[in-house]
Amino acid sequence: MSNVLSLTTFLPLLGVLLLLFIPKDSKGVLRNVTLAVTALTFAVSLLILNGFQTNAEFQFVENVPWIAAGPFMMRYNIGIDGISLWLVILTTFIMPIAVLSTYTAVEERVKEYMICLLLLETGMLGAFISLDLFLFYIFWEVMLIPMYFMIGIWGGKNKIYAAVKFFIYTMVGSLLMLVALVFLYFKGMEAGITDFGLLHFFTLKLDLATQIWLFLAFAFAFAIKVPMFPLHTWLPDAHTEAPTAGSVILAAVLLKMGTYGYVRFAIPLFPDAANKFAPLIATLAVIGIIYAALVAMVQEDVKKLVAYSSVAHLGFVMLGIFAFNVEGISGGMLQMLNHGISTGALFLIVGFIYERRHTRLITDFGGLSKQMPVFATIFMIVTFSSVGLPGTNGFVGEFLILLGAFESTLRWWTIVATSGVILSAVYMLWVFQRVMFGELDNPKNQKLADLNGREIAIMVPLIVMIFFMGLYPKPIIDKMEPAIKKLVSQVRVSTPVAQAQSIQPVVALPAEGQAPAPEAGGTHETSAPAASTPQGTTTAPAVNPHDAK
Amino acid sequence: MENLNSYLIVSAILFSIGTIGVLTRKNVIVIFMCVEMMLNAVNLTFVAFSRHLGNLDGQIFVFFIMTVAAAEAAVGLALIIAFFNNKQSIDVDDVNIMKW
Amino acid sequence: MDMISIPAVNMTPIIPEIFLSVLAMALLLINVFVPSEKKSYLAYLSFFGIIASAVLVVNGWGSHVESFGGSVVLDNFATFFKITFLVAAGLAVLISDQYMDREGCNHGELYPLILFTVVGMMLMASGTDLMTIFLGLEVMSISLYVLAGFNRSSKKSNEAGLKYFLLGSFSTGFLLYGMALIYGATGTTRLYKIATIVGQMTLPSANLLLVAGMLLMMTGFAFKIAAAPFHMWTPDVYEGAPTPMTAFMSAGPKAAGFAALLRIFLLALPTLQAEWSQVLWVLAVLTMTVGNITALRQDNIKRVLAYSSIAHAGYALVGFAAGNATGTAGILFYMLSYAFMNIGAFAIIILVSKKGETNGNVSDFAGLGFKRPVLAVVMTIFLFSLAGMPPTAGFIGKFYLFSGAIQKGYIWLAVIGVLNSAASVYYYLRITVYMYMKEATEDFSWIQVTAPVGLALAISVAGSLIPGIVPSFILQYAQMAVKLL
Amino acid sequence: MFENVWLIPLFPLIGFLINGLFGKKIKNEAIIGAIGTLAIFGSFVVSCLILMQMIGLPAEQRVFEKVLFPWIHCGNFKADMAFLLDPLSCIMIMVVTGVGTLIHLYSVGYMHGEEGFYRFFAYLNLFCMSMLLLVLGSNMLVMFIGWEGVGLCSYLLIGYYFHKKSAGDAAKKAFVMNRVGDFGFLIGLFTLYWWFGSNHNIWTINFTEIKAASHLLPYGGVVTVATLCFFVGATGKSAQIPLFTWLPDAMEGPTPVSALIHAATMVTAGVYMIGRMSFVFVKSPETMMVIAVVGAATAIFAATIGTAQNDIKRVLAYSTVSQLGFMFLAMGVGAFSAGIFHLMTHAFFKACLFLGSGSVIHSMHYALHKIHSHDDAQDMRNMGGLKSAMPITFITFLVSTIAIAGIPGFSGFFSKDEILWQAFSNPYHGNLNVVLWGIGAVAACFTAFYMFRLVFMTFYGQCRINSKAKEYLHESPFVITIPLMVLGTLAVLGGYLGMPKILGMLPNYFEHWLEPVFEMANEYGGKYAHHGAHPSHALEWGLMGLSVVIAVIGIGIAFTMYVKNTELPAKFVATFPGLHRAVYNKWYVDELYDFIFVNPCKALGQFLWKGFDVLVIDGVVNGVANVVMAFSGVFRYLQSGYIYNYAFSMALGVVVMLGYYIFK
Amino acid sequence: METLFFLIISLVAIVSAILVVTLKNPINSALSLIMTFFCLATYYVMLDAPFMAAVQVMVYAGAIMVLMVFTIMLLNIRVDASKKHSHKLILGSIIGFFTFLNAFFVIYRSRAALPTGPYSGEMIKSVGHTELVGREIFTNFLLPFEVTSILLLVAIIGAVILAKKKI
Repeated sequence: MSNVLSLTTFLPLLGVLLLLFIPKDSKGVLRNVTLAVTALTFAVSLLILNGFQTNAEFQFVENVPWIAAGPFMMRYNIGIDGISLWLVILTTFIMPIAVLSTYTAVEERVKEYMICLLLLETGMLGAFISLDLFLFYIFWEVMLIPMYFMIGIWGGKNKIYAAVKFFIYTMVGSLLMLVALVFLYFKGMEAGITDFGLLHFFTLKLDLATQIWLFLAFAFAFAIKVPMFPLHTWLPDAHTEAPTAGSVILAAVLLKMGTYGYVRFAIPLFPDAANKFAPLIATLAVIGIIYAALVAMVQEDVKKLVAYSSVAHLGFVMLGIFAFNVEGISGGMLQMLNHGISTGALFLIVGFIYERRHTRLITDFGGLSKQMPVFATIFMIVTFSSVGLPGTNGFVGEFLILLGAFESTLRWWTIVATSGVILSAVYMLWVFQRVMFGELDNPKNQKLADLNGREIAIMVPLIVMIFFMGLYPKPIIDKMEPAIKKLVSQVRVSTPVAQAQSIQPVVALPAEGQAPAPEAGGTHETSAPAASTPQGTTTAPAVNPHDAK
Repeated sequence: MENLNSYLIVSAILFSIGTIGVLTRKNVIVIFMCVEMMLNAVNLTFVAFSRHLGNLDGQIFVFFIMTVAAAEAAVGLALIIAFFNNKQSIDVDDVNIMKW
Repeated sequence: MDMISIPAVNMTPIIPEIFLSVLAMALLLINVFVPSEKKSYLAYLSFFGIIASAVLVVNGWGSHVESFGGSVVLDNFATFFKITFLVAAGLAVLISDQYMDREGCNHGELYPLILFTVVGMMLMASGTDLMTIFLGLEVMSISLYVLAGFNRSSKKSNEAGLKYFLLGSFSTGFLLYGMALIYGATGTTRLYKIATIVGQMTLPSANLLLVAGMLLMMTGFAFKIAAAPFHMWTPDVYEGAPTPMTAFMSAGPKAAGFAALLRIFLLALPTLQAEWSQVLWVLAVLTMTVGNITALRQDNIKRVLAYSSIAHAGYALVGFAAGNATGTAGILFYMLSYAFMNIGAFAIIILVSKKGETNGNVSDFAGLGFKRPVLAVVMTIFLFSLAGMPPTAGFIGKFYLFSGAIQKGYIWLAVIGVLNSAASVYYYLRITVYMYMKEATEDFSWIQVTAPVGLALAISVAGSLIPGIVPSFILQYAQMAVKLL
Repeated sequence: MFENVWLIPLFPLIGFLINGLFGKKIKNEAIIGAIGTLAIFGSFVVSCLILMQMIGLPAEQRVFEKVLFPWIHCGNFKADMAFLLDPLSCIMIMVVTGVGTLIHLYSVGYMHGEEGFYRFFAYLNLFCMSMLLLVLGSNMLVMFIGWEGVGLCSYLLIGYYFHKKSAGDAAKKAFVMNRVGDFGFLIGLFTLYWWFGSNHNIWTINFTEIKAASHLLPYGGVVTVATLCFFVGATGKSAQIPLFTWLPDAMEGPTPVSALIHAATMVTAGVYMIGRMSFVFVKSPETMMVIAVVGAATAIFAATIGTAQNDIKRVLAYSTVSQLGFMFLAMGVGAFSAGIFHLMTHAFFKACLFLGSGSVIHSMHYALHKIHSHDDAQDMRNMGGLKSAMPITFITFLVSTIAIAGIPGFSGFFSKDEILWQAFSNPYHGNLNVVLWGIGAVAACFTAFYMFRLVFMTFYGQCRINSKAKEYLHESPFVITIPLMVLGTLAVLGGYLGMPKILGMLPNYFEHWLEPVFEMANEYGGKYAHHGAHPSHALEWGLMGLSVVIAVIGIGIAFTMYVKNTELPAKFVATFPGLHRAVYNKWYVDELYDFIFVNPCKALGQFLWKGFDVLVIDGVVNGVANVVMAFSGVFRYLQSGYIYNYAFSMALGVVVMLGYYIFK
Repeated sequence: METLFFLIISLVAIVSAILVVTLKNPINSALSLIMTFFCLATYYVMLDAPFMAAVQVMVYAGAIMVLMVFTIMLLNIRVDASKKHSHKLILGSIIGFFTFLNAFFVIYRSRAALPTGPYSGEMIKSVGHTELVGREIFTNFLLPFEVTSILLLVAIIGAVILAKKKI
C-alpha cells in the first residue's frame, strides 16, 4: 500500500487505456466504465484518507529519481500533507459526480470526452501531490490540455475564443513561473540543494529582492489561475462556454490549483516577500470580492453569474490565506473545499436546466419552483451554501477566513470583505428569485420535468457534504491543522519585520485550557486605561498575562 | 608583399560592389554574377593573407572556393533554366509567387 | 622534385560519411535499372542504409579521434549531431516516397541527394577545419538547392530553389569573408590552432579582424539556421519546396548549422564568448519574436511551420547565447527532438494535402479530429510538443535551453523566450482548433497512410513523447557530447 | 433535565425533516399538522420541565452549559455546538415554544387547503429550531447559526407564496437586510474576539467566558466599536432604524408567520442578543445612548406610519416595529429585565393581535372568495362591524389592543410603563432622559391611537364589505380561536409576573428571576450612577398616571375620528395632504434606500461589468493580443517575396552588427 | 613601378566591377566580370601565386563565365526590361557603402597575424608554386579535397535533375 498515492493518480490514466479499447459507438459502456474508474479512484483515495496520520509531515511519500542531467535533478517525489489531502479527496470525490452529470448532457464524441475527463483527473491529482517543483509544473501544464479540449470541443457558441483564451492566459502565467522556478533552482544550487524537492527549498534563505521577484512570478501564475482581480476575465468566458462537467471541474478543482499554489509554494518558499505583498494581494482579493459580487448581480446568464461568484469566493480564500494565521489559512482551505462543492453543485444545477431548456438566460425562466419542487429545494440548499449560511459548509470557511483576517494586520480589509457577505446574498437570492419564484408564465417552462433519479443521485452526495462540512467540520480541520500550523510558522519565522507589525502574540502558544484569566485586582477601573488604546491603531505588542507567570 | 592592406581594400571594394549588385540588379543571372564577384573578392583576401602570412592555407581555401563556385554555377544555372522554362522570365520581380 | 607521399590517415572519423557516399553512388547506379514506378525500393534501401550508418555512428560513441591533420574529428558532439541528421534523413526518406509519387516527381536521384546532404551535414558537425566545414556546408547547401527545386514542374518549387540558391550563395559570400578574416587574424583555418592562437591573444575582443570575422561567419550560419534577420528566405522556400524536403530542411540543416556554429564558437572562439553571446542574445530575441509573431497570421500551414521553425531557431539561440553546458546540451537535445516533432507534423501535412500541394491551408484541417482521429491525435502531439507543453520532448528541450540562459544570468532573455512561447501557443492551438472545433468540410477519404509514412509517424510520436517523459538518457548523452568541446 | 436541553431544538428538527422530506407523500393535512405541532409541543414540554427544575435551584446555580459536540476548532478559535441554560434563555425558550405551539395549532386551521401545506409546517418547524438555537446558543457562533437560520426561515416563509412577485421581493429584502445586520454582528464578534485574544490571550466567543472576563473590558473605546457593530446586527434582525423597512413588507407571508416570526420571536432576537451581552453593552455609554435613541426614534417613527396604513397586517407590522423600539429603548437605558419583560408580553399580545387579524382575514377571504370578488381581504376599508360576526376574535383582539395601548391591569401596561419609568430615571443618559421619556410617551399615545383605529375600523361601525359577502362572514374554527383565547388570556395575565415594585401588590418575579443574568451589567452600570439623584416615588406615580392619561387620549382621538366622526380622517387628509402622503408612503424610506443603495449598486454593477470588465480589463487582455496580431500583420508584409528585399535585410543585419562592434 | 602597376590594375578591376553592376545588358556585364577576373588573376601573380592565377583564369573566366554567357544566350535575354526601382538602387548603394566602410575600418584598424608559415616569396619561387600547393592539398587538406569530389558529383546530379528535358 506504499504507493497508493501513485495508484490514485494514475488510475484514471489506466482508465484511458481501457477506454481506448471500447468502440466509440457504445456510449453506455464508455460512460459506465468511466464512472467505474472514477469511483474506483475515489475508493482508493479513501484509503489514503484512512491511512493519513494527523501530523504536519508529508505522508505516503514516494521519491525516486526521474531526470538527472546537467545541473538538474528532478525526482518523482510525491506525498501529501493535511493541506493537499483534502484537495485530493475533493478531486476524486467530484470526478464521479462530474462523470455522472454527462450521461445525457454529452451525446457526441463520448469517448473523447471521457478520455479528457480522465486525463484531467490525473493531471489535477498529480499537481496536488507533487513535492518536486518540476513535477508539479509538469502536471500543472498537463491539466490545461484536456480542459482546453473540453471547452473547445463540447463548449457553447463562443467556445473557441474561450478555450484559447483560457489556455494562453494560463500559459503566460505559468511560463513565467517556470522561469522563476529555474532561477530558484540555481539559487538553491548555490546553497547546496541538489534537486527540485520542495522541502529543500523551504530551508533556503533568499534575500528580499530575490524573493520579491520570484514571488511575483509565482504569484502571477497562481493569481491567473485563482483567478484574482484583475486577471479573472478568462474565467467567465471559460465557464460560460464549457460543458457542465467541465465547468464543475474547473470550478471545483482547477481554480484551487491557484490558491493551493499559494499555500504550498509561493508563500512558504518566499515568506518575506509574501509578507511584503500581503497587503497588496489582500487588496486585490477584497476588490475581487466586491467587484465580482457587483458584476455578478447584473449578469443575465446564470452560468456567468456563478462564474463571477467564483471570483468573489476565491477572493475570500485569498484573503484568508494572506492572513497568515491558522484560522485564516484553515478557513481558506475549507473555503476551497466548500467552493468546490457548492459552486460545483451550482454548475450542475445550471446544467440541469440548460439541458432541459437550452438556455441559461435568467429572463427565460421564472416560477420553476412550481414545476420542479425537488430541483427548487436542492437549488435553494446550494444557494444558501454558496451564500454562506451557518450550518452549511460555506459559513465555516467564510467565518474562519474573516476571523483570521481580522486578527491579522488585514483588519480593514476584512471589514470591507465582510460586506461581500451581504452582496453575495443579494446576487444569489436575486437570481434564485428570478429563476424559481414568480409566475410560471413561459409556456416552455410549463412542461419541464423535475429532476430524475440520476440527477438527484448526483446532487445527494454534494448536499450531504454541504451539511456535514457545515455542522461537523472538525475532522477536516483536525487533519489539516498541523500542516497549517507548520505553514504559519514558516511564514512567521523569517519575518522579523512582519512580526513587529503583527499585533497578536505568537500563535504557537498552547491555547487549550486557558480559561479567562483572573488578573490580580482585576476591577474594571484598573483595566480600563490599560486597554483604552483605540482599536486598529494598536501597535505595541500586548501584554500577555500568561507569559508573565 | 609590402602592402597587404591595399589588396584587402581592393577586395573590400569589390565585395561591396558585389553586394550592391545583388541588392540592385533584377536579372537573376547578373545577380548571380555579382555573387561570384563577392566570392572573388574573398579569394583575393585569402590570397593576400596567405601571402602575408607565408602559409598556403589561404590559397588552398581559394582553390576550394573556386570549386564550389563552379558547382554552384552549375546548379544555379540549372535552377535558372528550370525557372525560365516555367515562367519565361528571369527577372527577380517575377520570383515572387510566395510571399507574406 | 620528390613525389608527394600521401600520409597514412585514420579513416575512422569519416566511416559513416564514406559509407553514405558509397551508398549514394550505388543508389545512383541502381536507379538506372529501377523502373519509375518502383522507386520505392530506393527509399527502402536508403532507409536501411541510414540505419546501418546510424549503427556505424553510434559505434563511435565515446571515442575521440582526430584525423586528416586536424581537419576532422570524431567525438561525442559530432556523433550526437550525426544521429540527429540521420533521424531527419531517415524520416524524410520515409515520407518522401508517397509524396513524390503523388506529385509525379519520384526521380530516383532524390535519395542519393538526401544522402549526400547528410554527408555534408556530418562533415559540418565533425569538421574541425574551416575548409572542411565550409565544404560540408556547400555539399549540404547545393544538394538542398536541388532538393528545394526538385519538383521541376511546380512553379513554387522552382521559385523556392532559386530563392534559396541566390540567397544562400549571397550568404556564403559573407561566410567566406568571415573565414578569410579569421584566417587573416590567426593565420590558420584549423579550429584547434585558432583556439590556441586566440587563447594566446591578450585582448582578443580588441582584434577587429577576429571579431569581424566571427560576426560574418555567424551571419553565414545564421542564414542556415534561419535566424532573424537572415531568415527571410525560410517561409518562401519552405512553402515552395516539396513537403518532405521542407521537413528535412527544417530539421537537418538547422541542426547542422548549429553544430558548426557550436563547434566553431565553443571550440575556437570561447575567449570571445562575451562578444558572441551578446550578439546571439539580440539575434535570439529578434528571431523568436519575428518568427512567432509573424506566424500568428499565416494561413498556409507550411508557412506557419516555417515561421515556427524560425522561432525554434530563436529558442535554440537562447541556449546558445547562454553558451554553458546546460544551454548547449539543450540545443543538442532540442535539435534531435525537433527533428522528430517537426518532420512528424510535416508528414501529417503531406497526408492531408492533395496533389499539387492543394489543401494546404490551416482551415483545410477542419474536422480532421473526428474524421481521422488517430492522425489528429498524432498531429496534436506534435503541435503540443512544438508549443513546448509537457510532457513532450519540446518542453524538456525548451526547459533546458531557457534554463541555460537563466543559469548564465540572462533572466530577461528567458522571460522574453517564455513570453514568445506563450504567443506561439496561439498558432499551434489554431491548428487544433480547426482539427477539433470546426465542422468538417471534407471527409478526408483520400488520406492513405502507407507503411513508410505510418512508420515515420510512429517513430516521430515516440520521439516526441518518450524524451518528454523519460528524457534523462538523451539529456545525459547531450551533456556528454558538449563536455568534450 | 438540563442534560436533555438538546431535545428542545431536536424535536422541531425532526418535525422539519419528516415534513420536509416526506410531507409531499403524506398528503394528509391532519398528520402533517400533528407532526409539526407535536414537535414544537414536545419542545415546550421539555422547556417546562427545565423551567421547573431551574426554579427549584438557588439563583446562583441557575447556569448550565451543555456541550453537544465540538464544532469549529481551529487554531485558537474554538466554538462548540453548545447550549446555555440560564434564566434568560429559559424565558426565551418558554416564549418561543409556547407561542410557537399555539401558532402551529392555529396554522393547522389557517393554512387548511393551501398548496404546500407540508412545506409550511416544515419551514415553521425549521424556524422554531433555529430560533431555539439562537436563544440557547452558549457562544456567539451557535447564536449566529440561529441568527441566520431564522433569517433563512423568514426568507422561506415570506416567500411562501413564491408565485407572487411581491412575496419574492419581500423575502429577498428581508434576507438581505438581515444580512446587513449580520455583517455588523460578525464585525462585532471579530472585534471582541480579537481584542480579548490579542490583549489578554483569551480567545473566546463563549458568553460565560466573556462574562467572566468582562471586567477586563475598557469603558468605551473598542467596546463601543464592538457593541455598535452588534447593535447594527440587532437593528437588522429587529427591524430598527435604519434597517426596518423589510418588516412591513414581510407581511407578504402567511399570517401565522407574521405572528410567530415577525411579532413574537425572531424580531426580538436583537433585544435578546443585547440582553445576553448586556455586560458588554453597558461598558459603552455611547452605544447605550445610540441604542436608546434609535429605539425611541423607531418607536415614534413607526408609530406615525402606523396611523396611516390601511392594510390590517401592515398596521400591526409597524406597531411591531414601534414596540421593538420600546424594547431597545429599554435596553438602551439599562432596563434589561424590563426590556425582556416587554419582549415577553409583546409576544403574547402581538401574537394574539396577528392571529386575530389572521382570523379576520381568513373570514374575509372566504367571504370574498365566495362572491368571486377581488377586493383586498386585508384592507381595513373593506371591513367594519365584524364584532358581531366574529365575537371571540373580537374579544381577544380587543383585550390585546388594550394591553398594547397600556391600560392599567393589562400586561402591556406593566412592561411599557416600567420602560418609560426607567427611561426617565436611568443613570446613563443624564438630561437626555427626559427627551427619551417624552418620545416614548408620545409614541405610546400614537400606539393607543392607531391600535384603536384598527379596532374601530375593523370591528365597529358599518360593514363596508359587499353585502352579498357579508353573509359568508363567520367566526373561525376552534383550532384558530383556541390559540387566540390562550394568548388573549396571557396578554392580560402575563403582566402580573413583572409588576413594578411601586405598585407593590406582587413582587416583581420577573426581574428577580433575571437578576443573576443582568447582575454584572447592573454592576457595571452602577458606574454611571453619579448622574442626578434618585427620583422620588411621587414622581414615579405621577409619570405612571401621565402615561395612562396619554394612552386614554390616544384612544379618545381614535374613538372620535373613527367611531363618532367618521368624516374626520378624510378632512384631516384634505388639510394636510403632504403630511398624509408622506406618512402613508412610510416617509419614503424605501424610495430613499432604493435611491441611495439599490439603484447605485445595480448601476455600478452594470458599469463594472460592461464598462470595466468587458471594456477595460478584457480590453487590455484582448488589446495585447490585438497589438501582437497587428504586429503580425506588419511583419507579414515585410516578407515581400522579393529576393532583393531579403538580401537587403541580410546585408543590413551584417552592416549593423559589424558597425556596432567597429564604431562602439 | 610596382605600385603604379597595382593602381592601374585596381582601377581596371574596380571600374569593370562597377560596370558589371551598372550595365544594362547582361552580356556586357558578363564581359566586364571577366575583365575583373583577369585583374584578380594579375593580382595573384603579383602575390606570388601563379598557380592560383592560372586556375582563376581557367575556372572562372574560362569555365564559369562561359557557362553564364552561354546561359544568357540560351535564354535569349537582352536587357533589364522592367522599370527601375530607384529606392532599391539608393538603399542598395547605401548598404554597399556601409559594407565597404565596415570592411575598410576592419582592415584599417587591425593588424593581421604575424607571418607563421615557411612560404616566403623566395621559397615559392625556388620550389614552384604548383608543387607547393599540390603538396599542401594532398597532405594537410586531403579531406577537403576529397569532399570536393562529392561536391562536384552533387552539382552534376543537381544540374541534370533540374535542367534535363526529360528524366
